[in-house]
Amino acid sequence: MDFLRLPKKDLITFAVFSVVVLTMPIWLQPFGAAYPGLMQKFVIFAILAVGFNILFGLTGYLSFGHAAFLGVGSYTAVWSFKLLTMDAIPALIFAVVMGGVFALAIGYVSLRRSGIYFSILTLAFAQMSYNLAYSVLTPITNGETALQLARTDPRIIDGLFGEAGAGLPSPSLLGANLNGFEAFYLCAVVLLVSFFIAQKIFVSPFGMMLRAIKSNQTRMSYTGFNTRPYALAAFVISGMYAGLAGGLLAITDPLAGAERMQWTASGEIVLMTILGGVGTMIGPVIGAWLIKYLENIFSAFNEGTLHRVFSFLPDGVEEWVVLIASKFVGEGWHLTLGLVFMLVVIFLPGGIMEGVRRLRAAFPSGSSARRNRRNELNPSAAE
Amino acid sequence: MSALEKVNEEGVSISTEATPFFAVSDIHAYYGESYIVQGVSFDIQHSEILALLGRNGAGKTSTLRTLARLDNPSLQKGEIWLDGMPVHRMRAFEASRAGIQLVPEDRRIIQGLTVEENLTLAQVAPGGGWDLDRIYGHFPRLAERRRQEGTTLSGGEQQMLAIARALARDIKLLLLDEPYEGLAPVIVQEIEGILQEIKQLGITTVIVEQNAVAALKLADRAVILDTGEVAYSGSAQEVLDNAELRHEYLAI
Amino acid sequence: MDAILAQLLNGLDKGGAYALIALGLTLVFGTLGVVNFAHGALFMLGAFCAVAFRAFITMETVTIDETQLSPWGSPLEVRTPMAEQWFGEWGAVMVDYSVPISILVAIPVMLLIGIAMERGLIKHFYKRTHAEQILVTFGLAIVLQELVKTFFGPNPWPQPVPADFRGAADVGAWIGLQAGAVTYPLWRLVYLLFSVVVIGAVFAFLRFTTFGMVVRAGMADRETVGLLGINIDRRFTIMFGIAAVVAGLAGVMYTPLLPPNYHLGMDFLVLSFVVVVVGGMGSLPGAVAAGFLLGILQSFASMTQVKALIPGIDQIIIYLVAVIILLVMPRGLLGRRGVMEG
Amino acid sequence: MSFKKRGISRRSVMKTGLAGILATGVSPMMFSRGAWGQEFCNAPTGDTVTLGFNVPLTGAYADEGADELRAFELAVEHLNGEGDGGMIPTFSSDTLTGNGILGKRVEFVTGDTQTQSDAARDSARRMVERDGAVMISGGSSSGVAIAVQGLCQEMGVIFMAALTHSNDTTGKDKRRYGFRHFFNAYQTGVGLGPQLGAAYGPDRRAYHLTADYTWGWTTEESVMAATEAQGWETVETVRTPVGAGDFSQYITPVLNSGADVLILNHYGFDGINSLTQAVQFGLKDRQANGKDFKIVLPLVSDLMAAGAGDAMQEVYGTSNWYWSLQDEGSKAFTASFGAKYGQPPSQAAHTSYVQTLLYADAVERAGTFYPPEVIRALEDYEFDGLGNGPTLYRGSDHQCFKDVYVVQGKAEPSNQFDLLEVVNTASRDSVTYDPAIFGGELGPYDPGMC
Repeated sequence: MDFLRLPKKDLITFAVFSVVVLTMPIWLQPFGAAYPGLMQKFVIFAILAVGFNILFGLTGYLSFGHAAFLGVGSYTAVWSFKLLTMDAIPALIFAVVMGGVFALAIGYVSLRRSGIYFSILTLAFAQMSYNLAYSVLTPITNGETALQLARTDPRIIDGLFGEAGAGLPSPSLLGANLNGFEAFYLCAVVLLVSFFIAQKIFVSPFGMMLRAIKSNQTRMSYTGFNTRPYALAAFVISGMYAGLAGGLLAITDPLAGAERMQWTASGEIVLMTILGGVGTMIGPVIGAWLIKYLENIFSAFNEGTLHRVFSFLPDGVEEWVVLIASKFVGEGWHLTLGLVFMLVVIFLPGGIMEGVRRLRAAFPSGSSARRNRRNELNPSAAE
Repeated sequence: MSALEKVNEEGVSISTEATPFFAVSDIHAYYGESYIVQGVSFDIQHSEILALLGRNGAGKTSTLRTLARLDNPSLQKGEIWLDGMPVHRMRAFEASRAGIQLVPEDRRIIQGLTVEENLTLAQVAPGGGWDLDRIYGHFPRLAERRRQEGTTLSGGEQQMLAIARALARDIKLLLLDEPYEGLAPVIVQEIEGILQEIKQLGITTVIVEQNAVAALKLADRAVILDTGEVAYSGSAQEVLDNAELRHEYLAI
Repeated sequence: MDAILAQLLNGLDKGGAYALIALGLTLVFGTLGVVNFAHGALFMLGAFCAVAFRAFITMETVTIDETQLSPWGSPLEVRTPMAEQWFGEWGAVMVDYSVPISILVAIPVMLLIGIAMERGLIKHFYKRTHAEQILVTFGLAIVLQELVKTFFGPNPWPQPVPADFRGAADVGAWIGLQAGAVTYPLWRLVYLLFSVVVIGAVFAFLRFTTFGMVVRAGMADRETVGLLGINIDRRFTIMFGIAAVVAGLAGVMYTPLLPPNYHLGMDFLVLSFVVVVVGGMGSLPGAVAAGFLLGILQSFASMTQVKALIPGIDQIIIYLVAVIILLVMPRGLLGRRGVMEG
Repeated sequence: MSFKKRGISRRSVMKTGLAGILATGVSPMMFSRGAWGQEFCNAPTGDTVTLGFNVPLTGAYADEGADELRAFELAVEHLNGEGDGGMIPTFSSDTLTGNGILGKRVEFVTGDTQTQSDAARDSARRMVERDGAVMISGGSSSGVAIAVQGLCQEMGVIFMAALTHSNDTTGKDKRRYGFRHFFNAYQTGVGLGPQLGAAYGPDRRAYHLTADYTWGWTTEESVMAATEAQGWETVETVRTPVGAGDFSQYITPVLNSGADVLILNHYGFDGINSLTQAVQFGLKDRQANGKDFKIVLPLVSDLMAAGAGDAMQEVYGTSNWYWSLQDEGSKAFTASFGAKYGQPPSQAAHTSYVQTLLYADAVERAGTFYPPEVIRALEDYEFDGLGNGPTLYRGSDHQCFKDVYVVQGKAEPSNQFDLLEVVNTASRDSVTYDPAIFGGELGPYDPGMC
């Protein structure tokens, strides 16, 4: 099939990536992260980062309000659960559509400006969405408590097929319940499809056009070429990715809170992308995983854990090491995050993928040397 | 023609005199990735005026900016010596303190500052030149407009201000970039008069100018650049006399 | 009418704080061209100068009195403030006036912090992209706030208003209205006055001193200033220090209004960026105008009558105004062409 | 902080590595959920049982969260037979003997809810899915409590809510797996109304500032009803965002509104900030309608009183509990807590401690950790000796019924902890209501499977 055609190098990337994602429950074990709640977050935020990268990595437009689309996706999905059916498919479709509609509206206005003015416009729209969701839109969003399912929800379509059970229903996929690992694998498959589509976009003529916007917007507008429809298309696509991620969040945990629209959430998406490596395929995913790992696992470390980690040290030394290390884990995980950011930005301006590239350059094995050479020949090929 | 051959054979112009006042030897400079100044060399004696000529994009302005030690283009290789001082090791503000003064192409009158502030600014750093009274004596038009914001002056007046601002510093080497550019013929004459005065003062000068004839009338010697390299170095009069040379490198 | 006047005062008071923070941010952006996401952290560090100073002068000696018992039956701890041991009556005055006095501490401390920050980190980022500047300063902001959390804990540190400035002033009576018609907290008036004075001082410094002239010239055209023999980098370093001092002083004086915690800077960060952008990146008068404008609008939008008209307007007014202004005036109120549009 | 030392997940992976994981039996749940294997979610199999304490360590209620953690740690200590036993000897039930729960040593994991529903659910899921917690406790925001309670219902893990005061927690959002010992906004209104009427007279005009979420709304509603029953008029109700910090733009309009009482439906740092700012506006020294202006803080804790300082003096509010109460349980708990931490416990600490003990006792009485049995043991359970006098855990809505204390900020505190005074007690009968008025349904007993 023509649609499935990709450069060989991208196909290899895709294959390796698929294996890595699908075997998460195995290789995450030694990291203490192989529980469904976190693995779902890993794949969902990877979708978000991949989508954000289509906008930021290709066009250079830095949106500081992307979390708004995530939130819209979540609310939409929960409403789909409440009104129509607990099945995941309509919820996801609606989430993607609503994410796209919101992105179209916000993007249409925001793309009238560029640079930091664009960033501030997107930030302003996202903050307005957040504040409204938190206060006056409470009938739609349930405010601070977050939108949740109730047994008494109408669920029109489900109602046609049978009586509601005694408890709260949970999301399902074509009749099969989606809990823990099932939900993880659903998200993982969605991630792989999204990743593949993003790869297609990166090598398509449309992707080339977006890159051209980034490299020289003014020159393109001098030639009378209108770049805005292209930038808007990229914005809407990345908004749909965010809506999709929001919908998946609601499927793994049917609740939608306003906080996921706050500016800090948008900032987190930016940080994920830059940390991993803007404009690369894999970078944003790695950035997302690193941040989610720090947030969930590092933050749950405590002195007891540290004492066991450092138990091989002599007693007096151990006390000191644990005392110092304890400032960087648990509640202090933000300190680690801040330091990691600073170090990466200072020493690896291209993000973690830049580090990987440098390592390869430093230890050129046969295959990677070949790969480097190919990269030089075709610099635009996605990593 | 003989001078041309000399350059072509040896790649550098040869000065017969001992220890020149200002010496540029084999400088290479880049704007980011692009290689703009590709090994330029020339000398100037004290009080001499050198016209730096060439077509658009030949690297004239870049050479001047390199000599003034601005960050862009960045000097990657080569040496610049002014009166025994290693200018190539300096940053722009140090070069200025050493006596190199660039009057930039678009004058660069500073927005938001009055005429007088533009002049005072030149005297903040060590190495001041003419005081305000002397400047106003020479440039009565600037004296009239001393309280006006510098960027509201006419083009000619801005050029005067730019030159006056340079004179407010202690100049050993003056670098003039397109002093006549965009000015009406009447104003050009006026600026010419000022430059003649400067010549009388015996200030060593490098002048870059599209209007080659005007520059050559002022200059003692000429250097012609072509795609970042020295294509000719010799007396100004010779260029004026040699139609072939002018045609090939200056398109006039 | 009285209600409107009171609300206007409140808007000015908020605007003063916004303008002060935005002013420092704009100084850094205008001079160094650096988007400093750590600016909020400087505000927070200033506030903690006041906290630390007060903690220092209120240090207590603790002795255990075995003869007495605490309410839950442990031996009673007896605490004596050290300041009073050292300075006698002056100690009590110092404790009472700890917030204004800590300005004296904050100025050198913030100047040093600012200069160290610029020399140690920011200067390496002049030629990097704005995105990288944002990221590295954001990282720095996180590190700074977490360090403060390590030393001062997560909870807010209330700072008292000096006794002479407690309570409300009858502003209405001052301007000839009925007594009690318009009252406003005295310390908030002090803060407003303080912000006006600091803003005025910064502008006067830039307008009337040679140093200020050089800095203005450098903001307009850094390269040409270098051509005139001026080492502009060094002056900009000092400006960064001054911007840090302005942010720090804003923080010190704010502490009695809102007990500072480690998170204070982040809470003001987005707001201050909106103010700066609405004012026009790099424009000092723009930042001040936008600060007061947004403060006043926010205050009026919180009035019940306005909220009844447009529900939720108090929550979004700042962002709504930002959107409208940016769409109508592409570079903000007083921004220059070509700045930060790439 | 010392409480962390034992707060380890028995499945903590850093300790054991892959081999350890396989050994502790987590790995079978990798591919099939059936291999979760036991009859219910996280059935304790070894010689320990893990409880999850999910409290706000950041945000507007961080003070309360930190105190809750102290209490949880103390409760675990007492359950395991360490320390002086606290309220265990005064508790009317005698099943707790200091050998853990059902002979299993109690361990615990902690998490930060950040006072946000999303973060709280993430944290709770980690405790249940990774750390194997069999019960979750915590709260400090009704929004968070309701969100986590919903999650616990789905997962089949019992949620012993700590500090949550909204009517909705055991009203329209009640859950079979959620239990609340703390009182609620309705009871605050019933307790506070008569006191305000008696102290300030019947002819008053009240202005409400209300935290914009479930707790604020229900508190506003309940206090409004109770004060209007005293003949008061409500001038205005204004919603303010949680964590606003500076409330001055909302306080300024109060001055010229014609109101003579300001009711602050704020809690935690929001309550501290709005109260001190209102006092800075001179409201306490103000005259309106020929009367002295008054400020009321419907829900007060001693942590807030400490944060607000002088501003709290003579302000009325209600409390679930206060450390200076003189019954045996309260005295024992205060002594135990004070000896360990050098300060008296707050009401948040008290309810957290009590909830932990009540859960442990219910498991002992049920003889199993199987949630439906534990739930039945708690429903309609009557007990005493935990600080609030005779108390009923009502089965129809999982709300505790006990006396409600009306408190007032002391004008002249005798020491830095003696900030509140219990001025009145509303009897358990007077604050008991018909569960039907708030609606909601509890849902099934069936255990979810994580």
